[in-house]
Amino acid sequence: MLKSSPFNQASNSVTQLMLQVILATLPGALIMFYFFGWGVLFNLLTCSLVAMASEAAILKLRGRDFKSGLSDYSALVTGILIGLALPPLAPWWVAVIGTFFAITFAKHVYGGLGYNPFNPAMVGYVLLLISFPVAMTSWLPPQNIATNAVNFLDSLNLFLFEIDSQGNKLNFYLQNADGFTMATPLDELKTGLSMGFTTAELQDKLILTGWVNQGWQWVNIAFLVGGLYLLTRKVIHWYIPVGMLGAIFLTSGLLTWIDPDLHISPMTHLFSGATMLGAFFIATDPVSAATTPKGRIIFGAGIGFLVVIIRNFGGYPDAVAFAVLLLNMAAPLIDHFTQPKVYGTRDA
Amino acid sequence: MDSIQYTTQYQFHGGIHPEEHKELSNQHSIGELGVPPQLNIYLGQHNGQPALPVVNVGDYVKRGQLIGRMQGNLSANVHASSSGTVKEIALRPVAHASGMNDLCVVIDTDGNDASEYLEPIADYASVNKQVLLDRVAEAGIVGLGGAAFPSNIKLMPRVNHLIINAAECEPYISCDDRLMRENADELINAIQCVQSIIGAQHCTIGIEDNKQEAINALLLAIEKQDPNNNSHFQICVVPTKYPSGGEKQLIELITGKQVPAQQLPLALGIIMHNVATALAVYRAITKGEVLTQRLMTITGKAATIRGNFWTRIGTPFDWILEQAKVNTQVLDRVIMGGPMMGFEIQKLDSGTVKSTNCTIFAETNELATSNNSLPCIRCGLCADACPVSLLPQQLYWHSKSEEFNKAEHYNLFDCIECGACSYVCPSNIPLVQYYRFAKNEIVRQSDEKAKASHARERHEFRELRLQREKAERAERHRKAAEARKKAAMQKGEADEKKATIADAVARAKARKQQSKD
Amino acid sequence: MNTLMAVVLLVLLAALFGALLGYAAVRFKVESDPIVEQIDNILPQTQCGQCGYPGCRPYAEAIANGDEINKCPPGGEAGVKALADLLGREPKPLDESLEESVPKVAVIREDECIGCTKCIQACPVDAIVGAAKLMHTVIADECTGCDLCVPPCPVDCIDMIPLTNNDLHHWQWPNPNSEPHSPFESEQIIPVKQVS
Amino acid sequence: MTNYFLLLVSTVLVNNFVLVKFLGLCPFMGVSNKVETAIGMSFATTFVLTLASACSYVVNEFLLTPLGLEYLRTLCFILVIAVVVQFTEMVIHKTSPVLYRVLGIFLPLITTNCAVLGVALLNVNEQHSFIESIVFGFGAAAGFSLVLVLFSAMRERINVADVPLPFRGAAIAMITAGLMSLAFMGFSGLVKIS
Repeated sequence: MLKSSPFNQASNSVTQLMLQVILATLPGALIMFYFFGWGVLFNLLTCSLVAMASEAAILKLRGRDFKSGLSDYSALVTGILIGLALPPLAPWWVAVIGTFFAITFAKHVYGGLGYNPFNPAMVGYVLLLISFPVAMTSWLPPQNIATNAVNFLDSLNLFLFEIDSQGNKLNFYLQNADGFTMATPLDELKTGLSMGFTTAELQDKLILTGWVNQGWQWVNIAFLVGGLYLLTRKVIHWYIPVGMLGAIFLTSGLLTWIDPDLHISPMTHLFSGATMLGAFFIATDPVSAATTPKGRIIFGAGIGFLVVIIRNFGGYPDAVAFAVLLLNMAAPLIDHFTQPKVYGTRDA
Repeated sequence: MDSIQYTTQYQFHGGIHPEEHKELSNQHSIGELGVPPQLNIYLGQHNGQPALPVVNVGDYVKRGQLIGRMQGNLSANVHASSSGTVKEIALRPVAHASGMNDLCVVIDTDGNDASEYLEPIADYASVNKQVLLDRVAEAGIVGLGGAAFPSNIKLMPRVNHLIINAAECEPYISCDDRLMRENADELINAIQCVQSIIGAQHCTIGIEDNKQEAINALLLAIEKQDPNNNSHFQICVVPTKYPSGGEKQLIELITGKQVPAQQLPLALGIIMHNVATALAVYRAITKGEVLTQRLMTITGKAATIRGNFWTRIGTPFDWILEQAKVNTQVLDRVIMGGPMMGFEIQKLDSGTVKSTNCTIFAETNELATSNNSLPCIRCGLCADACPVSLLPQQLYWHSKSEEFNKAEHYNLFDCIECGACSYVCPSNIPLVQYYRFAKNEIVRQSDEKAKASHARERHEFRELRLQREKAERAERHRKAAEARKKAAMQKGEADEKKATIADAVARAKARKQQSKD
Repeated sequence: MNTLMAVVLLVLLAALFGALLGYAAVRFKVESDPIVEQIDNILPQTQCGQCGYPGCRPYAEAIANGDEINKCPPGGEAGVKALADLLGREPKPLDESLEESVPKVAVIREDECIGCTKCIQACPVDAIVGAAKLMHTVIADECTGCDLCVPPCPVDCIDMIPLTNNDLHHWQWPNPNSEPHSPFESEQIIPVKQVS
Repeated sequence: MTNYFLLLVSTVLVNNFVLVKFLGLCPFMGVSNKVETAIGMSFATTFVLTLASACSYVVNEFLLTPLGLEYLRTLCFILVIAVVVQFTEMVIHKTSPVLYRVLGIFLPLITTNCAVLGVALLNVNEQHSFIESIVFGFGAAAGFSLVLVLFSAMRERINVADVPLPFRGAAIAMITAGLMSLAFMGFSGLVKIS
């Protein structure tokens, strides 16, 4: 077959890009493991396995070359992202259903790698969040402030059978030292604010003490470190993370400026929940994001804006997944209207 | 203007840094490749209409003798590159991406290399510009950087700024580099000559910063030839980045201005010539040399003898392969031009052309491109690399799905096919080929469209004509009938017989007229 | 009483709206249909009549009035697709009774021509020159390859030669898109059609 | 003022007619093949919906209720809607023949678009004032337009994707609409109108 120039190629490949992404999730995953225990590991393993298995099965079903299809590791990335997003010690079938749905319905129904309009990991996550709200909002407290720490065997039992060897259910482990069971900082703030407390009053809660909150800020910092690694390796561009974090900062700053008692502060927004994971690993998924430079900034800013709006006013404590999906929807249109100027058409 | 040499402060969008591999060929001084036993000279090797053969089979030709005359405005003369007998004028494999055959003149050389040059014009400054342009056209000089555009046309306008393109940004190629190192004095004279033809006040030589020796040689030569720098020479050193040697990219690097889209550098008052072209123009004028040879890089890891050689135009590639002692065991592909924009030579018996600046004998895995491409993941690396600020992934998406009007909407035709996007693509998609395919297809479709609208015009004209004829016929019938009536009225009823006769005559007349058309 | 009121109300409303629409119909009257022009622009203008209409423009008018868009063999699948795009209809495969034609050009075997002018009268684009009792010839550049001159010729001296642009100047880069499609995805197994 | 704004946000995002209430799916599926068409349809629908909700308010408030003929509501509303649609059709036919042809059957189908009747009936049910009715109608149309245009831009991309054959065309469009609906769940609880 006749081939056109060029005849040489840079030594990068999709596989390498994906491996770098996986590598960059490591610090975050380790910190999560430190704070939340074995459940994180179980989730990651299950999701990765299910992702690879579903990918292989579908490629086989479609008659594609499934060896080369698997070796791009895109399914693995999806699996790991879902694994990181799931609450530790959620039952095993949650991980399986979410990952399977993500790979089949968000990815392969559209033709597989490169064609999915929505971020597969987030589709899987949102599906779970809507279908199993209880399981999906039962986060363990960071282990340093938990009343009942969970060991490996209990974790495994809880993960597989939803009950540990002593007959305790997950709820037993959800309590932290001040006796509350809603355990993520954003949850805590949301419930507190809706009950009429001010942000200042809520600061006393154990989970919200520390620099901005317990545990979660270190998880976010770890993902930030991973993200910076990706930036320096040019796996991702600065446009989307900067747009998203900037918009979160500005929107929440504006809201706190209007009424600091009713709104979560910018720092808490930036270092809680899935903010950093979202900004550097989820929103930057190139397939479902906008592609033009201007479009990417708009895309990131849109996500950031919606994250703050939904966190502050909406029904869900965290909103990264929804915001990403909503902006995925808008990405083709954003691209449509943000074509860069071609050489020679720029104003002199 | 303090110093002649300065480093550019401007840059262009995108660009890549492929491995250069120039050291393979730029270590040795320029050599002669010699005369091959047979020359295969392609008559359509320049931009524009192919030349018309003016010799016959069996004719004896000398080196420099005209064998193909330019036809039309955009064309160039073709000359014999050595002496010998014309063996055939036929369709032969040519150095073209398609690997197809086209009209060539095949010459069996006799080894004497007897030459027939033009009369030198010693003092070019004192002759009429048209004489010089005619000389350049007569000598068949085209742009030697790769475009092969007839040089006499590009020397025609008068502008203020001449830019000499010595960037040579493609990997592997080093012929301009060696030329500048070894023939700097003559080159400076040549550039002055081109400058005087164009009438340019300023002259900037754009050169990449990886050719320090060439820069030094040029500086030395300028000092020697033109100590006061009356020609207003400047050497602009640009960073080594592909494609800094692209015409519009180099202009942006030197002037900071962008040539308006769909326009020529002329719009900015700039003309650009390649270094080797300037030398060829100079030699054609002052020595009467027509373009029968050019400097060509022979490189690639499969070749044992590498370097830069004066090569006769029409030298078959299989002969070059022998001369370069290519190890055919490891030879993977032969590429004419650089790896970024060149093409694969499919039939080695085709001959070199005027724009053959490089032949790469690549060994296995040296210039390997993966055959299986993954789907596009829209990572945007291509958009970052594109020197024209296009969105290559959009162009690819629409070219692949054959939505050509959308591809055009994304400015497909501004693509310069530099290959930077394909180079960086992590999915190994042959992007440039998609664009070439789409461009070809759009041109074909618009040709068809033009043909269709032409056919419609003719059809509508015919319909109109038929209608008019019908109307005219009806009109004649009516007139004849009227005449009949009138006659009858005049003669009165008494002369009924005559009227009948007149009637018949009129009818016959009408019939006669009718059968005429 | 209530029923009567309802009837009166409905009649009044209907009368009012009727008047409004009547006015609008006069005010926004549409004279010509510029869509015909656009359709005609897509058709290949061979004037061959294979669509069953006496030329390309009549067919364009027919399409505008609702005729099928898949009756033009010279336009091929690409033409059908362009029409479907313009009109927002579903692209269809070319009518089965017609086969997609390759571009052709008419050539008269000149030594056999008797100069009857029949082909000249048949040519829709005046691409044949000649006079009575004199040899005719086809202007190749003007010929649309419509075949219409072949049947009238009494001595069968007109050949339709397929145009072969098989030289370097007509060469095109091939489409690199050669995605493998598995047997699972072949059309014959899953007869799913888009319905909307 | 704040109330109107919240009503608008609520109808556009939280209670989006297409993705949350699943009204008006027919044109949503039918006229979303191209962005240009979708934009045209958006304008047409916005015009019809706003006008129809205003007209039906007038008919309901000043004719049906005083005369005690509430049982004729559906009938009269359909009449009103049909007239507005016919009127719009004539205007479009005159001003943009291509759009007219492209919208094709879907333009008259706005008549039976459940979103339009739905808006009119919901206005009565929620006892909206005149202004509220108009805001509600406009908001519903804006929400419809928003998702229609987004959906059409996505479909343009999906149409050339390597979708497995059984899923091509309407099937993948339905799945996409479902996933969009999933994403719109994120807005739930955003506005609480008492």
